Amino acid sequence: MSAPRSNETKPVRMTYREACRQAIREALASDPRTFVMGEDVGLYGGCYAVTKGLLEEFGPNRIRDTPLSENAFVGAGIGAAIAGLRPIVEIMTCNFSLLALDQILNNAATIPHMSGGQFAVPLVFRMATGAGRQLAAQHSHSLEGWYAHIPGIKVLVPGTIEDARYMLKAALADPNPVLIFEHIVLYNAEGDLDPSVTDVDIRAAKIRRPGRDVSLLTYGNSLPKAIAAAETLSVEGIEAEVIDLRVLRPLDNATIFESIARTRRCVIVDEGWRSGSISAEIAARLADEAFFDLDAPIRRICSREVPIPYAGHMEEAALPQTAAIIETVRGLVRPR
Amino acid sequence: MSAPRSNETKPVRMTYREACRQAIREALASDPRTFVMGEDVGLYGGCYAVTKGLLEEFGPNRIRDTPLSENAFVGAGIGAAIAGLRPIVEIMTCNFSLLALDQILNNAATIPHMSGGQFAVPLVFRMATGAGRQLAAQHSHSLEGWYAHIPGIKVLVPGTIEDARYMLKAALADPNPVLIFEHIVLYNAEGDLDPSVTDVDIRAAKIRRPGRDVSLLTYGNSLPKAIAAAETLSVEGIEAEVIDLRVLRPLDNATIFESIARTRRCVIVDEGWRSGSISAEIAARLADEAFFDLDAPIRRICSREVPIPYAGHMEEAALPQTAAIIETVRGLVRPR
Amino acid sequence: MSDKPHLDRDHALHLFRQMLRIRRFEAKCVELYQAQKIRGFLHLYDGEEAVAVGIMQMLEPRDAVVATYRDHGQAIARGVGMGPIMAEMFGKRQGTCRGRGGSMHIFDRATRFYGGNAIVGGGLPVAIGIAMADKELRPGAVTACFFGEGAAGEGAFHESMNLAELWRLPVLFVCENNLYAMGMPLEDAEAETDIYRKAKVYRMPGEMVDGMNPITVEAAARRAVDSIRAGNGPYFLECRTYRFRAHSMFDAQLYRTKEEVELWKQRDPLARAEAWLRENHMVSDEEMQRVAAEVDAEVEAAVAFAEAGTLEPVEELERFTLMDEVPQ
Amino acid sequence: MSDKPHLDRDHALHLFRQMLRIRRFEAKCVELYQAQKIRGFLHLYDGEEAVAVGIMQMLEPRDAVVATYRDHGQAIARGVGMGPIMAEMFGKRQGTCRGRGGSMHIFDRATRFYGGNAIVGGGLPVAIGIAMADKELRPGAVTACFFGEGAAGEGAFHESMNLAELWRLPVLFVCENNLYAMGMPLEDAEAETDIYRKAKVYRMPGEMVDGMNPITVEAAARRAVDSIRAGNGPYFLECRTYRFRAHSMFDAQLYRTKEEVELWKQRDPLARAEAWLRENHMVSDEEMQRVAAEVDAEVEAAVAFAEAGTLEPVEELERFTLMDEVPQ
Ligand SMILES: Cc1ncc(C[n+]2csc(CCOP(=O)(O)OP(=O)(O)O)c2C)c(N)n1
Ligand SMILES: Cc1ncc(C[n+]2csc(CCOP(=O)(O)OP(=O)(O)O)c2C)c(N)n1
Ligand SMILES: [Mg+2]
Ligand SMILES: [Mg+2]
Repeated sequence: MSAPRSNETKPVRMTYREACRQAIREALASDPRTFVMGEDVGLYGGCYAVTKGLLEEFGPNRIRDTPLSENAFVGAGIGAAIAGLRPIVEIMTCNFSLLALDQILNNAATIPHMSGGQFAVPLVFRMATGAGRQLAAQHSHSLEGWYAHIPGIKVLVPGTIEDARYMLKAALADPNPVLIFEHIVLYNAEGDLDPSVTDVDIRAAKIRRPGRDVSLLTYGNSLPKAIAAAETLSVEGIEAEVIDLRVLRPLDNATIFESIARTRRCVIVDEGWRSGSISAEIAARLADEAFFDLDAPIRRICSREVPIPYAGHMEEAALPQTAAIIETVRGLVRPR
Repeated sequence: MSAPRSNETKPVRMTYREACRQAIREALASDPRTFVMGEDVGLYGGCYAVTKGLLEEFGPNRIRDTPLSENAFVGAGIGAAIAGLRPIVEIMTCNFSLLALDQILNNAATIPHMSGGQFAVPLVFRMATGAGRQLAAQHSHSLEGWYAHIPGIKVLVPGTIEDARYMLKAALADPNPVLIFEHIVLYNAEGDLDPSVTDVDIRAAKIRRPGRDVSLLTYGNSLPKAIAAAETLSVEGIEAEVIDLRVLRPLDNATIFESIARTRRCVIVDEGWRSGSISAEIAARLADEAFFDLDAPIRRICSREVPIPYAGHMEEAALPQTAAIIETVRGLVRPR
Repeated sequence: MSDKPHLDRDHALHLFRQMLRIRRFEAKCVELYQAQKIRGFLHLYDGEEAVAVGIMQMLEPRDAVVATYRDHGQAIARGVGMGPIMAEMFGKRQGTCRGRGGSMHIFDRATRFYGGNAIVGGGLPVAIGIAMADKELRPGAVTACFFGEGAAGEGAFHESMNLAELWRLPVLFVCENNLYAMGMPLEDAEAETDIYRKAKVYRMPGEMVDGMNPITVEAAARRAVDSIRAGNGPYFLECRTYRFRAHSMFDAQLYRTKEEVELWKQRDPLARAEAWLRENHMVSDEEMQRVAAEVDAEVEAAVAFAEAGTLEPVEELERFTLMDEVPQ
Repeated sequence: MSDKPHLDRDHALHLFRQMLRIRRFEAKCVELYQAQKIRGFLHLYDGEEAVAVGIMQMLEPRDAVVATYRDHGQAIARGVGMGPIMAEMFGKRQGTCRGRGGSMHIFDRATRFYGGNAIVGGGLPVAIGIAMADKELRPGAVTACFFGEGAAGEGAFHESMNLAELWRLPVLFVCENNLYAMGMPLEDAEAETDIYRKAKVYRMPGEMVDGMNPITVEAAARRAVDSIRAGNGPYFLECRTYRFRAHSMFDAQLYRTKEEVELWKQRDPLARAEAWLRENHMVSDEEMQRVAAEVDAEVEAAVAFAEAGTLEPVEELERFTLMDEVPQ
């Protein structure tokens, strides 16, 4: 991505939600083939208010409210993409995407290969993910890492305002189905946007905080937790490098391996259920291709393997937390 | 499980398909609450002929043909289990189970916990899995490892005639939803059944071939491939231990770790797509809890990350094969 | 069998009281949500009370209920204790689900209340299965399956309707048609906006009912339940009703006008029931005040019960993820 | 506009020839399956030829087609070359999908043939989307979506029908009702066995057609396509037909009697078309023999093309999993 220029331009403060909205507005304004389709994206203003105001601006043909028919409107997005449009399909939350998984896996991810390359499926699926708002089990899954198992799709997980603002543009420019998972807790997060930055690289992970002693690999709403942990550890003399994975499929091996080669220690933080999580895949790659670079066991901090409960104290106990990250790193690294 | 008695009893030869059928017949005969529900399980005789003859024997109330409504009949199985029956729900192949995934994850796996333990969901889902018969992408997925990500369910993968014959009984005795994945290539496999064995332990992995030099962890249709590789390697003086995982959730850590502690080398063979496969989870656990037991990188042999193609030569290239296992082990172990 | 509900004073007052219990309970929930005692998503039943109350009049203990995330009304009308429901929303161990479910997921074994499903349409297939089991194990039992008109958009609705009729299962489908699915007006969501007509294409009997009147709902429920218990298979009731409050606590209600809401409030089932009771001189002011006082006391007791509740120790977090046995 | 198909000799002979091309192609497939040149699942179209042939008469190059795993008939009638189809089943690089798809997944960009979907009901939502795009980009274009009556059991059917009518999309739904879904008799699968009636509940026009006669199918297709092109939204045709062969190559056909099959074979669309041509003295024996000879030659040429084909190098295995660009 283009490097920030000197402060001739002032940073713009906005929320993650607003960044998502501006990204969609830009896409609609710049490409007539693009439209938004999903439940309550229009009249209601978006379940998490991301698309608020866009119906008035672009009309019902570009901001298309759908009935509660996840399977059909996801499949319709796939057909529309194959036939020349560039849909942005919003699935209200990833929990409901299970109703459309057949279309995503058996059609979107499969048709380009199965047709011998005759047809591409260039579309974007946006969905809310994650827990932390006491919405209970059926509204709190983190399935992005699980989706990353599927060949034929790309999986993006914006964890910053900048990524929320610019990943969509890159995703729409991609000839493949791209899934973007927006974390429900991040929507209200505020941050500064560097006006000189207008693109992000959706192929690369990003070092959010350099460090020499241990690599913290994470994404999404676990990113702020990892950074907070790193700050605390720094006071103790432990310098943790925080890497924002940003793209879960295909994973950016280079950035990950390079970091581990320097720190020789790794902790992966991931809101998905531990078994079969994206953190497992990263650990497996390291245990194979970076085995001799590692000086310590690879630790994982994931969600507990339970349906996420409603009660606040139990939900908190079920999710990765800053304290656990600090504890785990302390167990791996002796302060210098 | 009860140890085989002296050869007072003769081994019985049968196919994996016949073993599955006898298991179902036994279940229906021994528990009036049990019934089979699925597409073409009755009149047609079962897509892979597993339930052939059972309609005549047990009638349409116990062998219930369903319309093409995976979501509803899977959910119906869940409701029936909650309300006191013991359904065996057959989903023709795991590829179609995606249409019912919402019911499996959001209801079957969630209701016991979300209801505070008021309701259990004691049922069995049987489905065919795997590739190798040139059925192309939409009929060749291996999703058992992917399902193993879900808390609240158990995942079984019978790789032998004995497991095909006795796992169902144990699964039906379990108060939780149990998914049994039967590999389409194994249905015609023949083997001897020791009549003195009448139960199998669905909590434990099993050493199918002892060895000192490397542990081959696998299951399902990759098991015969791993054993074939071990035989070849043995001639070269490399003794591979072949472990049949048998249960993918919850994984039997003890058996796996104990083997690695002895062999100090590990190759995992798994027909799922590599990224986010069950082999990733096993490697991640070893890289964490058995890190200092390992003398070599953990290798994985999985399916290539593509929709499985129809053409025979390309399908073969997409799947784990014996030759690749042998090659990989040679790269890890120096013959004694 | 007659389908006239017995309209004596006691029954009329009973219906009013049941609806009032729901109305006052929901009002208290709003208060407690603002006080942040209740968190997460909260969907209230104001305006729709006549549906749950009318239907429940015909259900017996042996019958089963499947509900949605908008489940307080069904739970209270079914006889689930207000205390455990409130405690559930407080996230307390004494809640119906030990705090794991919250407002959207009320489960209660004693009353065969099978939840509180927050996947739109997700409860219908489960209701099919409960009815399959009951047909074998509890002949004559009926499963009442509640869902909003939005659920008619889901494939699960279609598949379940067909299975129910095909297998002649004892299911009472109760569509709470409040004209909106979140912000989606029915006419923008369905090519056919008379939901009960959809039943016909499965050859299932169905009718549309005034869901703002517990008497008409009860009368229809009687026809339906009698037919189901007689072994004629499932029955479909579309109850036309209206949600007085926002969809949930996060809803600017951009999709409907204040005027429309006011128009419907003139058909408030509680106001109408109270008026009817008074016009027919069936209750005195004192009696009405006593009823209100008793209901308020019940609600306050529920709050006190919830307040006094304890938190499930986090050590119990994983408990029930896998069950050790099937509860009997 | 008149809905009478022009029944001149040339057209009648054309219809016969098209059906014969399919019939002979399928016969060859059986041979080659036994010779293990074709592998995997193979679903044949014998008996149903009149449906695909009748419908395709009304389609233009700008139109789109979505089919199922039983897709040889639609592909051939649509104009996909027999050679590439056969080569596909041989797993050759010269196949429609470079050997990746096989019999169940014929795709052809040139004729807007969007596959060959082997998930029952899985093609319907895709057809909805193609029609959405065409409405914007190719006004007047129609998407013909073929599926078996078994697909009516799937939620995807219900959701797609509603969207098509709700959004007035140019979709021609063609239900090939051959009375069985694998071994599942229609009357055991659907509470309502007249599939076209299901369209009514979405307020979509629909009719039942004799699917054993290409003339009646074409006539109905004309009514449907005229209505769709006129901007009246989707149209539903239930074509009553019958599968002469087993469901696939692994089917003992325990679910139907030889007598039933024989009865339907008396309505063989090819035999009837031939009889009609002869009775009306429209063709001589020589002509019929010439047609048959030409068709056989085409089939033989397709086999030769497939035999001469080469295998995709395994190095190309991962190609197209992710696309480098959108094909234009
Ligand atoms: C499968 C699914 N899709 C979307 C949602 C989000 N959602 C929750 S309630 C709701 C509206 C449902 O409307 P309706 O069925 O009419 O019930 P009502 O809320 O009006 O009582 C939606 C879209 C969901 N919970 N489940
Ligand atoms: C979702 C799904 N479920 C099950 C199957 C297995 N299956 C393949 S074809 C078929 C029968 C379909 O019957 P119908 O739709 O009537 O089409 P026909 O084969 O009669 O042309 C079944 C059950 C499948 N391919 N997809
Ligand atoms: Mg509603
Ligand atoms: Mg059929």
